[in-house]
Amino acid sequence: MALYELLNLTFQFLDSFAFIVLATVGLAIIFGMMGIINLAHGEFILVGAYATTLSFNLLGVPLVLAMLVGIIATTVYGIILERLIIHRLYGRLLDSMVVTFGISLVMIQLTRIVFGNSLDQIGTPFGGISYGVYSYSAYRIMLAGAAILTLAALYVVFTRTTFGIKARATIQDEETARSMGVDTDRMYLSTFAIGSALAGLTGALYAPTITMSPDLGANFLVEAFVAVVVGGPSVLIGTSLAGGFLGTIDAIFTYVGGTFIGQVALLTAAIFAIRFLPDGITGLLEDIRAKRREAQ
Amino acid sequence: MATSDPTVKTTAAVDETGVETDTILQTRGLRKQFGGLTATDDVDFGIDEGELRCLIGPNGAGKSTFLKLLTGRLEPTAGSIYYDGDEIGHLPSHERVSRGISMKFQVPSIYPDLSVRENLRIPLQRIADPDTFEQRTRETLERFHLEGTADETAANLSHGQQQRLEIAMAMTLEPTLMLLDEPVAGLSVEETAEVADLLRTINAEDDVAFVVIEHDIDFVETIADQVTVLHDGAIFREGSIEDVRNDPAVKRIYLGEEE
Amino acid sequence: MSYPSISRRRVLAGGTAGALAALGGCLEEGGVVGGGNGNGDDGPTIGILEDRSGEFALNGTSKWQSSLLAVEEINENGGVLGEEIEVYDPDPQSDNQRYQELTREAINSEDVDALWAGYSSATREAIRPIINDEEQLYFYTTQYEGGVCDRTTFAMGATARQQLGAVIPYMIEEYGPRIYTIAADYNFGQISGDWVRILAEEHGAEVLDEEYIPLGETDFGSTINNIQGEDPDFIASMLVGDSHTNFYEQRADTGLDIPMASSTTMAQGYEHLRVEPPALEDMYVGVNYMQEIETESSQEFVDSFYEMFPDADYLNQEAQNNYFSVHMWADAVERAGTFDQEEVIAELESGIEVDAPEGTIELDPATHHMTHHMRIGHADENHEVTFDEEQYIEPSFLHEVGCDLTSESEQTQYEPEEFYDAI
Amino acid sequence: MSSDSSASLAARLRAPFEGPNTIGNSNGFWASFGVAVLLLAIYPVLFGPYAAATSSVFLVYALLGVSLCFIWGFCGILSFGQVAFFGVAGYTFGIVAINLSSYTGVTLGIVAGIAVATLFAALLGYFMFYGGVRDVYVTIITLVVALVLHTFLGQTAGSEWAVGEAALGGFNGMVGIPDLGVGVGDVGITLDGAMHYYAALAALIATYLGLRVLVNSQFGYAMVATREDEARTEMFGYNTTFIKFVTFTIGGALAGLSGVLFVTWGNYIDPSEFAITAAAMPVIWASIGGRESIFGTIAAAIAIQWLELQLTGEWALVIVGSLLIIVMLAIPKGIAPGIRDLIVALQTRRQEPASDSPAPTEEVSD
Amino acid sequence: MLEIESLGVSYGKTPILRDIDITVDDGEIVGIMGKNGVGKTTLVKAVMGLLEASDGRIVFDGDVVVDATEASADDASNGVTGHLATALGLGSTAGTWVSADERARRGMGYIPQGRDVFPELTVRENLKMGESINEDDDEVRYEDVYDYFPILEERRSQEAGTLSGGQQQMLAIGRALIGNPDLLLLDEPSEGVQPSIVQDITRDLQQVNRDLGTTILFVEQNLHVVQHLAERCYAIDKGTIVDELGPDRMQEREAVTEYLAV
Repeated sequence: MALYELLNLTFQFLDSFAFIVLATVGLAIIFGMMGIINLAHGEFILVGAYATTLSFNLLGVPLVLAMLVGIIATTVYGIILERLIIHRLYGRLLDSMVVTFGISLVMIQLTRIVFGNSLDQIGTPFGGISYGVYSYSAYRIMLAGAAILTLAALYVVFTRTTFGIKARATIQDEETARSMGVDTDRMYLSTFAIGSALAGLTGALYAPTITMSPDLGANFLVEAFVAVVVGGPSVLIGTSLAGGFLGTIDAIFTYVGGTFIGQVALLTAAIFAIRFLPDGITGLLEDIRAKRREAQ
Repeated sequence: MATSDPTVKTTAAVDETGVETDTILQTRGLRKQFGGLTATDDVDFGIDEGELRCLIGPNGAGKSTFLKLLTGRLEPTAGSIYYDGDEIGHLPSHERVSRGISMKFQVPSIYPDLSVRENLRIPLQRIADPDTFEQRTRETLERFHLEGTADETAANLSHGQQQRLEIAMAMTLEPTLMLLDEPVAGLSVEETAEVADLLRTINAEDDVAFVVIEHDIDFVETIADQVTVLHDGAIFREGSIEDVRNDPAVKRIYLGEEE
Repeated sequence: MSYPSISRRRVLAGGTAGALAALGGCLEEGGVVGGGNGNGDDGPTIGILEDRSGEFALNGTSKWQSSLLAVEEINENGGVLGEEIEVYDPDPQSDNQRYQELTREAINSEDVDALWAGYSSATREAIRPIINDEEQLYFYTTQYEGGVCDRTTFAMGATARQQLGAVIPYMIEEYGPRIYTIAADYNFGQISGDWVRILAEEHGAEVLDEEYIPLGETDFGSTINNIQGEDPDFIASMLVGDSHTNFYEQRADTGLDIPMASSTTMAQGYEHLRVEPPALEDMYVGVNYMQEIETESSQEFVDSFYEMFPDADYLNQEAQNNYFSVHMWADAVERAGTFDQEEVIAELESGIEVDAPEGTIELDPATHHMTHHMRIGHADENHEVTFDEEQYIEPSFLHEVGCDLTSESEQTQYEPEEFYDAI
Repeated sequence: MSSDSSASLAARLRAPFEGPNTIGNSNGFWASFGVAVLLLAIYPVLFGPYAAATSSVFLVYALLGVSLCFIWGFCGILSFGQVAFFGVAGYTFGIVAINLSSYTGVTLGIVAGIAVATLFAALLGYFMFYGGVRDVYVTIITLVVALVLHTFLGQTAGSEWAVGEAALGGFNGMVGIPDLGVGVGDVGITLDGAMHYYAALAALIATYLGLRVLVNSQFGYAMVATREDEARTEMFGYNTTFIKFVTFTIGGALAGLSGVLFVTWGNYIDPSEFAITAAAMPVIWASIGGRESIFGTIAAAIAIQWLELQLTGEWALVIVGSLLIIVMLAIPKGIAPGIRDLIVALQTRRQEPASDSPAPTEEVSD
Repeated sequence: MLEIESLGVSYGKTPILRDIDITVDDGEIVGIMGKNGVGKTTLVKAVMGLLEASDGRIVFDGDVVVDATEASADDASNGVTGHLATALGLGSTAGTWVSADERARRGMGYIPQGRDVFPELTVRENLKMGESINEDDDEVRYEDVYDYFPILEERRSQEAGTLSGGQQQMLAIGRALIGNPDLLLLDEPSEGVQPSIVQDITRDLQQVNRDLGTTILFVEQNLHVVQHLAERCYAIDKGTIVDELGPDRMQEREAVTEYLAV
């Protein structure tokens, strides 16, 4: 029995971890690398989820293909938005917050006007894993794998490819990057497109598990913000660690005290994390690394 | 108290706390580490009341770190700072300023979006009665050759005017010790001469002690008698400008071959 | 509730300056430009404040639509007292502040003769002070936790006692006495949870555990594990809102096949149509109306509804309540011969009967609640809904606690925990 | 009395309210300020007490906007959680006034509401500023604090969550909150309906003028200096941490005042006041109106809330959202500073009649 | 290699540069000297394409990269509607305009003032940034850069921000060289670098010019660099060219110091 309960806890952790990482990663790229606080992040996820659901329901394409449609649709959407609006907001951190809030209002309501109050939901594939009297959704556990894969892929893209180096260089010093032959406009656009694609991926992956309504984005926004801040400046490592840290807190407190306690514990942990680690977990990590170097 | 580095000259008498009596500022074993990097290494540095001292050294010698330790922007890893007999190494910046230490940054860091008058008001209102603001502003502008700029936005001043405004703001607080980080970086010959003149006048008239970090060795020559050379975070040489300039070791690490 | 020493209608109390008194007096008379208080020559207006955007749009839209249908039917038949009814129907966007502003606007500027407003209990509570203060005739049409006993408020929806009172005993008989309650963590959910316990006690059953889930929660992994650990005979589910709908999907996904009893699913948010089958397999819900009910009166209503709104998503229980209550109000006005709200209330309190799509039902004068035809809707593995049993259930709780608005005008909400030991 | 001396009297009266830290120091500005106040004052007379009672809440929102404008525009602290203090004050007022049902209770409730909000802001400010939290992280902590309150109060439904007579009420909110009033025991004055409107108007005008004095005072200069360059300001001997702490606390107190006025307007408060949509509103008002202009923020708050109420159809939120985007892109500093720049530009042009190139009006269209 | 004809640059309505005429021949090292604030950095940035010209032409390697002779400086930036148009990004650029990244691809290399390396990229990644301009041309590769500056090889996986000032300057030069530019633009290579390193860097640049035939145009106010590096020199003051010094006059200390801050 104790083993089964440990499994319960593990699965709940994986579930929370996947949710936090996937909710955060697109936002983290756009915030961490481009200095845009995207309050419409949840609505980018909405685009991914809706495109996936609609192409599955209306076109009858297989789920994986529908998810691909979701990702592509969100990417295209992100590119259009970047060209129309977002590129005017680089370097205007707080203004970007207000504008994207406006975008979020418009998107939710337009979705409602165009698609109505809900869409028929896709069923969750794979069924459950049973152990003892318990069972857990296999799909939701699989999402943890998807989260880790996503992080790994991003790590490779941003540190091992010329594109990644150019993108990081552009973010650090746009002018110099331009003088090195980098089309910085395109770099910003590409980075934003990647952030959008990740939001689309999140929407696509969660489409079979969540209710399709125009305000579904709100489900993701709070966790995403908290994790970005707790993660700190180093986007990818920060997101993984914040996902791990907050996922653990969420799983344990939910397990002990129920969903409400889990939620409150998550937010409270975030406040304390920000207060005592003003540079996030990665800031702490750098301090520790520096100390170890000193000791050697 | 003997200093660990034999090249440091200690000329002043020492009182029972180990702090030299006419010394306004004294550091003891001041050290700052950033992770594995020791930016400032056991520095014992002293400056007398009314002295004008220049601090030179190659890039990365720890000059800026040292200055930041003095102003309180950085917390020392070890060691202490005595100012006017009190240990101030752990006081926040603003309290050090209240005790009479003023600082001018490397880049002119005035408030660019405020007018000159408003810029001056910020230090002024800390020490003066509101009724005297107008008059004191006028006096200050005159003294620092900024007449007629009172209502300009500070960003619109020339580089030299900005440097002077910043010194004026620092001086408004009537400090006893002023820390200047490269006060003539990027100034023209005339402007440099003007600043040198200004510093000497202030030093003489107001009895303010100066610690000046500077790259321009010619400028150093025109203003300072005593020079401290920092290297690798530690004091490398201390002495008159001629001694230092002719020291082969200093030449090797810093000045390079003269043509 | 409001303390007696300060009368709301009196602007001044105690010794205050004469200037203020004069100003106050002037203001009491209404402004110079407009917004007067008198019921001038304008025709009768009713206020329909139902959400068409925001969190509750899914539930609110058809409430708004069916109200318009009722108004159109009345106007086509010559209106009320020979006058066409006008509708004041801005969208409150599921925002309680907006509800407050719009309610004041409806009462003071639009001078509505009757008001229908709001889906959630929170909305009802937000505008309740204004309704009571202004003594506005108000119809609240959502199925709810029950207990509201206000002089000018008429609760048209079935209460928790009526709905759970139909379904819980049925489930105990069908599946057994061990119950696990999951409910939304707010007043409605908690009071519903209380009712499940009261009903369990009355029928010799037992509530194993209760879990109250915050609104907006989407992850039910731990909840499902907890239920599996207890292995109840059935689940009493009073989850609310879109996020909570995820529970059913996750339940199916993990293979949890314990039957469920509910007062909140299907009839309001048509989860059986939105969620992929078989997520709601073996869901039993106590309802007074669903569009799937195959009586003649129901089918007529469904037909005219979709004729007017061909693109409508669903015709829910609350929409039916709006529909019959608009008709009922018009009927009461006709009988009273005036739009005067006091007289209309008196007429309603005379024990009015209405032919609703759910069947002929009557208003209980003492409690301002309806006696409803309660059915138990059952969803099978394909989400086909069938109805097993029909009972005619009175709003008995308020009677038991002594709410009698015909003799005493009060503004109270009664809660079951004050009257039952089971809690 | 000669016109000169009356002019100088006016100048002396105006002096404490004026300075480079506020927009609008001209005769023209004060004249239009007077007109605005007058219009607001006779609004209930023109449109009736019911219109006033409905509109009162716009003034309350304006005050909430001002509480943010003050700390953001003048000290550079963007709090996304002004609603936290607003809401906490509202709940506190409710608890006190419901339990002590008399004029004394209401009066104490006002004091307690503002005091608790102030204390809460002070604690949070101390926690953040003395802990080295800065910039966007302050913004996010304050937002998270509001969300924690949202989550917490949302589940306070049961009877165990009651303070004396006052039930917190969970998601359904706290009901039965009394009207605004002042007095002792049974003797006092109730400020409801149009009187609530006047109370809110008085609070708003007093706050506006008070803040103008404050931002043009020595402390105001210290705030502005901190906003412009914190490190530099510290080098002039200012304790910038303390300045931010005090500013933030004052902002909390003002938000608390507006919270008290808010709950006495609707006799109700619920946790949605702490939700992200509610939290965004003050930021929006200040951004649109111009965060460095108190007057602009007030005007924007009233205008935006009024506009939202007028827009009733399904396109309402689309229009509001689009307006937000367009204004922020076209006039990044907000409308009030935009107007000031425009006036300055026009004046400069008038002074230089040589450069009289007519403003092309058609070029915007593409 | 480079011809600049009556170039003008303004910030808003304030003219910074006027009527600049400069010619640089293939393989030459040309200096532009002037005090602080006379427009040196503006000039280099305008050549590189990081600032827009309000007037004049720039011809690089036979191609016109800037032609602003027809474009009027105040068409879009004037008036209320103009302001609005600018705010909405509707401002238009007339004439020819080749963007900075395109100029880099055509063979301009740029070493910004203040050793602007990418601080959070490693040394190796910084060099890769330079390499990415000219991927199919392997005349100068990492090995050659490491030959010039062995210290960079030693520190190749260290973040550039942790290097000393002199090392960063070497990295900035190496990064530009690895793209094998035809024209190297330097903005005050001596700034903030200690005197002994300045001498090294001067030597290295001459070496590069000799070995690879790279044309060099630099702006500077350091006497040593101007005298030792440049073959020919322009003097700039108050936004315009005030003098041109041939090799003979370059050797007269007074002729040079007249225009410098030393």
